[in-house]
Amino acid sequence: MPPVHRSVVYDWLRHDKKFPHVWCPGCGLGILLGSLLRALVESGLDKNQVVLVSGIGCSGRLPVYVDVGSVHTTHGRALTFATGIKLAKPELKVITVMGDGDATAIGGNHLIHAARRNLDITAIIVNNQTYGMTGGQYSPTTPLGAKATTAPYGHIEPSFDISALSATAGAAFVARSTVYHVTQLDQLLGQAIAKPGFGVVEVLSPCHTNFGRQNRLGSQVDMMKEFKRKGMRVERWRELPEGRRAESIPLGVLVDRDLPVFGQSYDRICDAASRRGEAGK
Amino acid sequence: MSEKQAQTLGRVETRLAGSGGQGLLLAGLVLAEAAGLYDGREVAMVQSYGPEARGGASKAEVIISDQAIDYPLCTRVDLFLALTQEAADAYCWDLKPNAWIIVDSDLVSHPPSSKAVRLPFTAAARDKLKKPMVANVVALGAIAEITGVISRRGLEKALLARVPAGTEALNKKALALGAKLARDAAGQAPAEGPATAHTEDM
Amino acid sequence: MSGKAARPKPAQTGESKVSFFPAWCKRCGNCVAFCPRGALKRDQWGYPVLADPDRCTSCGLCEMLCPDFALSVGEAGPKPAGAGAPRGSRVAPTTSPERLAPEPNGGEEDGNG
Amino acid sequence: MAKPRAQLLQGNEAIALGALAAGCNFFAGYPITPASEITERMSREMPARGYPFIQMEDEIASIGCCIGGSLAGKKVMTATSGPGFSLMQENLGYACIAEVPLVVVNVMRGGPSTGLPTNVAQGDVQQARWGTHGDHPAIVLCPASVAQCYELTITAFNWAERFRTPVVLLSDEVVAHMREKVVLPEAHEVEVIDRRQPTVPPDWYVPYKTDGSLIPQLANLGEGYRYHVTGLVHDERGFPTRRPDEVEPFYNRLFGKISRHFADLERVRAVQLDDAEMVIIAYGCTARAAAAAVRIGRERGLKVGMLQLMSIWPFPRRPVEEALTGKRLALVPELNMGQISREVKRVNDGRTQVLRHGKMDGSMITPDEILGRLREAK
Repeated sequence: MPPVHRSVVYDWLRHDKKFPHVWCPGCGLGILLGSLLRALVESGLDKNQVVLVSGIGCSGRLPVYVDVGSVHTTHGRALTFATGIKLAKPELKVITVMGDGDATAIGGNHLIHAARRNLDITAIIVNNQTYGMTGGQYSPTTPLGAKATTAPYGHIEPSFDISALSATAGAAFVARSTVYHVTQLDQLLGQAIAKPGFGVVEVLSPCHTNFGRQNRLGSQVDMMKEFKRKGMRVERWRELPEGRRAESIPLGVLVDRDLPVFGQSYDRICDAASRRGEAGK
Repeated sequence: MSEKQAQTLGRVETRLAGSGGQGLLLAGLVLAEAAGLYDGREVAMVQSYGPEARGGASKAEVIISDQAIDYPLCTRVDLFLALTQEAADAYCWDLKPNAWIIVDSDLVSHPPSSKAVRLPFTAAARDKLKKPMVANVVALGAIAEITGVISRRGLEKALLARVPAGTEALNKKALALGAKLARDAAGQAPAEGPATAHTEDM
Repeated sequence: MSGKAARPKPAQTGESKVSFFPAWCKRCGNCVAFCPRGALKRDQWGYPVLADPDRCTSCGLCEMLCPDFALSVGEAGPKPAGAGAPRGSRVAPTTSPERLAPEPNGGEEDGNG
Repeated sequence: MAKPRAQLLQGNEAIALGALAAGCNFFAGYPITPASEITERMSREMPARGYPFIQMEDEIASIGCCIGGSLAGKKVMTATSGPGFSLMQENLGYACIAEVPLVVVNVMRGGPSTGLPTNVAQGDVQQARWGTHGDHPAIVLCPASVAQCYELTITAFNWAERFRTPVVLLSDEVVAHMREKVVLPEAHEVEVIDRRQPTVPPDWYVPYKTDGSLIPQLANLGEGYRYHVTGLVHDERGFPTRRPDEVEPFYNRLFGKISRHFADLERVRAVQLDDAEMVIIAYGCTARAAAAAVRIGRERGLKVGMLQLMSIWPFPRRPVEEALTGKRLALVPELNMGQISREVKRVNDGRTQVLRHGKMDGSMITPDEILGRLREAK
């Protein structure tokens, strides 16, 4: 049992914003929202220390429900706004919430550079394998062969592995979970928030309304049961023989490493530059 | 020279041309700062921008005047310095009939006018100072001596403020060398230029 | 099914381990589907009810898997202003979901009315 | 040796120094000819003052980063040229709708697309007004000299902060790369305006509720006021709305906060206009050719004057109308196919004959060309 009770999330919900929220019944974003709030409370952060930044899409609507400073930006650009906020006020805990299309298609460039730069930002990437808000078009994470409103004959492009992409690009912390594995999700979000440097948490979430319906995957309950069936702790997954790994989804902390954090490096530059300026006087 | 400066200076359009890497941008900067900051004139300077960082014809244009400078580019050039044949050919189309034309005698075999003053800037920098890269400064020394558009004193101050520490003596020598080249040549062919007061040749 | 409709809603009892906020509930069924002990059932309208309180261990999974913050489990947690208040009002009155949600037992939105 | 107070400065450097004088304490940019000198200068100046500087991965990221910085309370600027300005348009609209103070410098070069990267043009005038989608107010300033680069950058910051809106400084390649002698004012001589902050406690705070000024008092992120910022049309509380009774007042206020100050937003310079029979209306580097044409024309006995537009948007209608009144002829020279002459013709309303002189060859309009055009028209 966590030291703080689950119900504290109600304190962090923004009550002048009308509930129920905009998402479809059963959407994993609501589960993620609760998980994120518990992780924030668990981290001991004050509401005034946290800024939530999102892009466009279903995930973009998440920050508005949270009683913190929240910025709903343009499609794919959440990380750029977050970078500005973090540079301007390094004391703030800046968390971005993006979807898979948001983060790896239109915002893919920003994602890899944010990871490379390693600014102290937490990026939550909700992967539902489709563009849900616009009606189920294929995204960079849509599996090969899957149906989408823009892939009526089946999807022919290989998909991104968001976690592997982030790790390769240089993120200090990369983790994956699903909205079914919600206790693990709580922990991983907490770890990512605590980690100095760029942390990515990939959250698999069902879009039964668009992706599930087109691909006959049943309700969100069925899709979450699939997460339950396939999800495996990464430590166990790594012990699987190579040929059997594709059947399961590795969950947990995939990368956790100490790298130079942009803000600290920049502070050193400032010190050097101001010393040189004084020496020149 | 000193009485010339007492006069009001009309618009004098100068163009320094050569090949990228010959230091014409620095020469233009020094000329502009000498006239603007030390001689108290109004100045405007533009330089050619191209994709190539080295080589090719490049130029810096400095307008010097005692009035506010409206048009910042050369329209009728009063003073033309060319350090390569390519630059001399490329940038000589709008010289005033009586413009000062100063060229490097070794590198410009066919100057745009027979009245051009030909001085061996690069050879002198190489032979006398052992530093061919100060040919641009030698040329500035000659420009001050020949035209009087800028004062030698202003030029020296502007130059010393711009060049890297440790090269001040070399650069002063280069200025003096340019002035001497110009004086020596003046005995052979007096240089004529436009009147310093502004005239609009219609 | 018809028998369950007559069952008093747990939120009204003041005793239940699970509080439901039907105004926020979208009847997705996560809580019912994933309750490890099968303690929750859907009523005839699809809303969850604690059908078998004895089986409920207050593990909280239903709360965590509810995307709509429409139910809350357990006795723990802060007891802010109005400590004797009915279940479901454990949070401060100014931030309580009930302030926006219709009365659980009164309105037409209840779906059971 | 006492350092002379006058300096030889490049237009781009003057923009960087003007920004610093105006209180700029955040810069994000991406290199592009002919604006890179601004970014380079800021990369030296900002760390020495302990302010954030960052070179982002592209122009979209640069302006996004600036908006983030501005929301967190910084006075921000980014600098670019045509292709980068095109990329910035979406987020420029975001800054309009979310009312985020922001200065964007666009150093114009030949376009469209990669166009003429090292040549001058004035083809982004209408883009600066209408580049982002949807209807929105725009403030655009246009310097013609190094001194104006400095002054108008300060004005751009002051207006961005005062009106809580992006302000575009539309420079061009000639002005950007030109060096001129300037004497910059002392810091205490520069008027600096900062954005207004909330005057009520957080619990009473309604972010987009405004007083008579129509300009919201948005709190800086992370300072105890927790509110929502969005690019969706929003109500007074900042939450998305589609209700016509909330959407319409929103747009009216967005325009109203600028349109009620049109008179304050006019910056023009008249040269020998009083007795002129012909007027040249020019802006940016072309105003320099126009001034020379006035000087040479007057020497030849032509009664010609010039109106230089330093503010282009909102279009300075009243001064232009006054300049056109009673003139025999108006000429609008510009390095495009008539983007401002169209506006001049619009406000002319039969006052006089308006001619345009467009040039699209990557070089500046010369005084001779302007004089030739006036002679033809006579």
